[in-house]
Amino acid sequence: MSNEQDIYEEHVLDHYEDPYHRGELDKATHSHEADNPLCGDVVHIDLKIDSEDKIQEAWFSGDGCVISQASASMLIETVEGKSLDEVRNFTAEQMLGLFGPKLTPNRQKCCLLSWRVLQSAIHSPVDDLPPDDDGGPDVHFGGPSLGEES
Amino acid sequence: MSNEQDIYEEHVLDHYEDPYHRGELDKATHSHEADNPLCGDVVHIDLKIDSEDKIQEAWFSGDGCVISQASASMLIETVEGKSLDEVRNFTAEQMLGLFGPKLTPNRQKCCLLSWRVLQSAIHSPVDDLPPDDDGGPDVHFGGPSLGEES
Amino acid sequence: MKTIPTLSTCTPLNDSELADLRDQFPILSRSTASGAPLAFLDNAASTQRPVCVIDAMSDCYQQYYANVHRGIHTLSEESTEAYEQSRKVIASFINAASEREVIFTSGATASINLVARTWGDQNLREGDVILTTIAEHHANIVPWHQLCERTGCRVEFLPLKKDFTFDDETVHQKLRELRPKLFAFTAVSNVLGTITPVKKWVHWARELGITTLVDASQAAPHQPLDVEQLDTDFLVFGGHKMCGPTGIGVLHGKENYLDSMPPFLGGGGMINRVSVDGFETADLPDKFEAGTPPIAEAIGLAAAAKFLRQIGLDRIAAHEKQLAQVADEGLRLIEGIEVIGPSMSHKSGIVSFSIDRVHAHDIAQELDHLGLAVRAGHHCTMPLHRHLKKSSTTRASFYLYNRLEEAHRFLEAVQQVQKKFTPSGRKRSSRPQD
Amino acid sequence: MKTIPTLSTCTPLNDSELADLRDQFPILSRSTASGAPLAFLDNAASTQRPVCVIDAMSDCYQQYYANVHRGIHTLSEESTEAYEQSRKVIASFINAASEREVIFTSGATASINLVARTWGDQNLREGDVILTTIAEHHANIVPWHQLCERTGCRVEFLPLKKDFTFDDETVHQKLRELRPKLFAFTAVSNVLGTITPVKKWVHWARELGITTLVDASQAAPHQPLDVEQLDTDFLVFGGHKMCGPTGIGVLHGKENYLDSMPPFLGGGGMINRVSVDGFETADLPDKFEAGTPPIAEAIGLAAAAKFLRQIGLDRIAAHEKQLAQVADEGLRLIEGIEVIGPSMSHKSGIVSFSIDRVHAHDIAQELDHLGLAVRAGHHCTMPLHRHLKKSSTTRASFYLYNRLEEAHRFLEAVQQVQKKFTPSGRKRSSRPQD
Ligand SMILES: Cc1ncc(COP(=O)(O)O)c(C=O)c1O
Ligand SMILES: Cc1ncc(COP(=O)(O)O)c(C=O)c1O
Ligand code: FES
Ligand code: FES
Repeated sequence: MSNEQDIYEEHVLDHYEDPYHRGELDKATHSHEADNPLCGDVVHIDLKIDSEDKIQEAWFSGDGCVISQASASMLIETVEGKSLDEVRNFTAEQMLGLFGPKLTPNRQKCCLLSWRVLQSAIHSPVDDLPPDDDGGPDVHFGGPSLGEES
Repeated sequence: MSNEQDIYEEHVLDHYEDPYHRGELDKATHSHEADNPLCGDVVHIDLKIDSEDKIQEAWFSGDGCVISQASASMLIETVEGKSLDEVRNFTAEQMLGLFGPKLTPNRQKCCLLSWRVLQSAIHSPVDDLPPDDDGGPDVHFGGPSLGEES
Repeated sequence: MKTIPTLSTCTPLNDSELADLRDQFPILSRSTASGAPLAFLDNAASTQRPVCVIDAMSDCYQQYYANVHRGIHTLSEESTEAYEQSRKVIASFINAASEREVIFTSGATASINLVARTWGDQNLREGDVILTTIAEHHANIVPWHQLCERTGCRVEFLPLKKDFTFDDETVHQKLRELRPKLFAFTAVSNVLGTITPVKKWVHWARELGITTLVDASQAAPHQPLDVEQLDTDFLVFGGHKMCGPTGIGVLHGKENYLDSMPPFLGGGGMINRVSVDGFETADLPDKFEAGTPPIAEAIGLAAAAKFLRQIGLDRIAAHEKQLAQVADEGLRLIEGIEVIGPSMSHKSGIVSFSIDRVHAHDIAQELDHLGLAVRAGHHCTMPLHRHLKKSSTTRASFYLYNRLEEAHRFLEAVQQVQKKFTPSGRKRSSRPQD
Repeated sequence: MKTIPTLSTCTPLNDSELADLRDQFPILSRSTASGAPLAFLDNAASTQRPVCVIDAMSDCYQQYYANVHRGIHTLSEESTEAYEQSRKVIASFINAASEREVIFTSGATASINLVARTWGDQNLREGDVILTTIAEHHANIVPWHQLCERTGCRVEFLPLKKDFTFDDETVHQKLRELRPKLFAFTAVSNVLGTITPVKKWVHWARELGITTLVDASQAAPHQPLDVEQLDTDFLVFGGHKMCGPTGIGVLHGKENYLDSMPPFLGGGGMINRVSVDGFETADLPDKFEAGTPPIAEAIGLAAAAKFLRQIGLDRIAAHEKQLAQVADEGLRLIEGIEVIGPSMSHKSGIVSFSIDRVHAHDIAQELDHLGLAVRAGHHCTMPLHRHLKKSSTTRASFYLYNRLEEAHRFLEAVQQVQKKFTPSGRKRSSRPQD
């Protein structure tokens, strides 16, 4: 148990302080937003998907902890130029791998927030009404427990 | 803890098998009946109280365990000829002493059933409607716990 | 419920294994107040706990305890992990489709009340019927009486046959005739020991669109349970009757049921959002677990489930039956004694009886004097006792740690008791001087 | 609540006493995941348990456990005795008029829900008002929202002043204006630490004929409580925040209230009689304790209450305040840090704070890395957080076993965290190769 990895390693802090494509995309074709029930933090993702089902451009915005914001930045950076199939095949496990440092179940939810939003965004054309608050694939990750305490 | 007294000592079994004044009293001036919530067992007591507030005659009937029936017999035997004041001053503690063998809290309820009925009976003239199911002094004895289990 | 394998299909607990098992229950080596060595035959009321269960809870408290959920610090993560792991163990213990279907409550009674106050209030209306059996524990009667008071529905009771079992034809007929909204029944009677054909009854109910709730309080500790196979909508049991701690119970519900039900207790943990105007309910299983849950108790219960599984539920069932059979058949041979329950082929390790003209409480008291712990009374089944025209009965109930010798001791002791309270021409006299 | 004696009126815990105390909590000597020695500052969420509490429960299970009530055999008598004795200990712990007023529940949350579903359903009608404060835990909000859904009543919230305390004049005025049926409020806020003037508020409510419920979850563990003196109608708290086990809580109610309320959960133990047509409720306290109660937990809770009393509740309060004061005043000196709560003279040993531009969960995570266990989030007080326009806060909460050194360590660690997350002109680059 002792001497765990530093979650906030340099690479993570770098992405947090100097994020990739943080902001909104005016001409987004797809977008989605969701929150993390653990904390209420929100991530919003805008995508421009071209006629060949490739992600031409991706931007994110939101508020949240270092893990959620840095991982969103990493994800957005990675996802540009990828095809929708590639996005669909990008698993939660791979997202955790992309982030890097090992996370406890609670913090995995932070890291997977943007991944979850992305998976929904590719099914959410901007003209349509958003399917529902938390549309897209109904993934259960990180164990059943999202309750709080104190 | 070991080698407790035998609750069912000879004297107790004698009263159980050969009770004093078991039966009903036709010309009762006072009477009362109550049950033991522990088990549903019932004791009924009839009294003939004279003009000088003395108990001329006392009878009991009912169904129940050895302890409740033997102790009722002992109580009825003791109480004849006593004044109402003497009955009122006869405490639960004294009733347990009259019975003899030491009882655990649950079984004390058995032993005190007839005592409780007697305390109510002296306030329950036969002409009147009975005050209520469990009239008389509202005594809490033997701890608060009458719940059951299993 | 799988049918209980006969002794030939599973290895019985042998003497040395049993001795090892008993060593794990320190309490079994004590005496009763009289100084007689204890034979604990009150297992239907509550069982004892092996050291591994007690240790699992002590370890939790001494090594990694903190409040669960949303806590970020190490202890909270570890406790949350252990708590949710316990849920998985219980889900697997009853073969639930998902651990989201496993709700931890404070006991079997609380589990039934939860269903009555949520699904019941939501679905029952004036004139609706709840069907149950006359052999139910008060925990599976009173919540429905209360529901009737709130909604105007009514409860109907299936009668017993003379042989203390239920007539399948009557059950089927009542289901068709009454079209109850709910069929709530016990898997094993805590007095008669009668085992009901859960799978069959649930199947009939399912065909008629009737919701089922099975009280598995006396089944979960003693037999393999498979909620997928039984196909129950709701199934409940408690921790303390299966070597687990007090203060915990389980509600298993099919996910679609639990999802569509309103929450029960309100508070922390069961919400996604709270404002001054209202609240939004959390997902399963949190939705039904308001407040700090029974953390150590869940961990203890999981340890108990593992312990039972390791021995083998079918072996436990077979062992108990073997002992109960000795007691049951022995009692039936004694004149003046009545066994209240079906023959061994229809029941579990529970042996209730009465002795002519001897009060159940006197029997239990005197058996205690002889070292045998049994229960006397109505065992929280007053309607059953009224049905049987008995004010009370005495019950011996066996568990995995009981020995054949204890069944024999029990038989002998009962005869001694019978003798002690048989009228013998006594004459009352004044108390002998001390 | 008695006013907390200043340090001069009670002997503070000295170092050797504290060392002895800490020895009774084995968990305190462990490390967090990073290997740093643990400083447990998450006591408002749940406390740790001394060996004597763990032992009381183990002893119960290993030496005399059986189901309680109506059992005649030795173990059952002993367990019943221990269980009821525990009730007496708790009655005396809060100075209840009678142990019949002490109901064991599964937790503080369950206690409040019990009142909402019994007294609430019985007495609240459309248009009626429940008055509470904006600083309540969800456990003292959601059950009232649910009651509103059932009855059409509504909840009103008392606001906080800028200094995180309540304006007495506003309280008094709202009580007169709104004439609520119920005034339900916390004795101590689990986030702000704010201590409310329970006695005064209850007195005002009493004069207006308003029923009171006090959430003493954060008070009972930390201060002497006297329900007779406070004159509360209902008062609740849980076991796990006062060195007791999980799975148990207490509801104190005035006897006339409890007597006139309908029962809550139905089942064994809470009835005098059950028939196929209905049931008759048992007397107090059984009426509200359906099913097998949390036996071992009640025994553990009584051990905890005795343990706390032996140290002295006022000494515990003084000790915590001393530590919290160091943390509180230290934090207030640091630029970019905001303490969320009143000054020490109005609060208990709870210190919540936020750091500009640093997320509460990152603070908690990094503090854990440094060995300090604290909570981050909304602490089950979303309305309060919305009121304060904070999405989350970080909370350190002290208890009797914390050391002054831990308060100092905490202050240093917070500064380290602040530094770590302060922007320093970093530039993103591809991940360095391993
Ligand atoms: C003020 C307050 N009220 C109620 C509760 C709920 O207590 P429990 O979770 O033990 O039911 C808590 C803590 O969780 C609390 O801090
Ligand atoms: C058949 C049955 N149902 C329900 C219960 C209630 O269980 P608990 O008291 O653990 O809530 C019991 C035992 O008490 C029982 O035997
Ligand atoms: S704490 Fe909210 S996303 Fe991480
Ligand atoms: S058991 Fe009923 S009076 Fe004794």
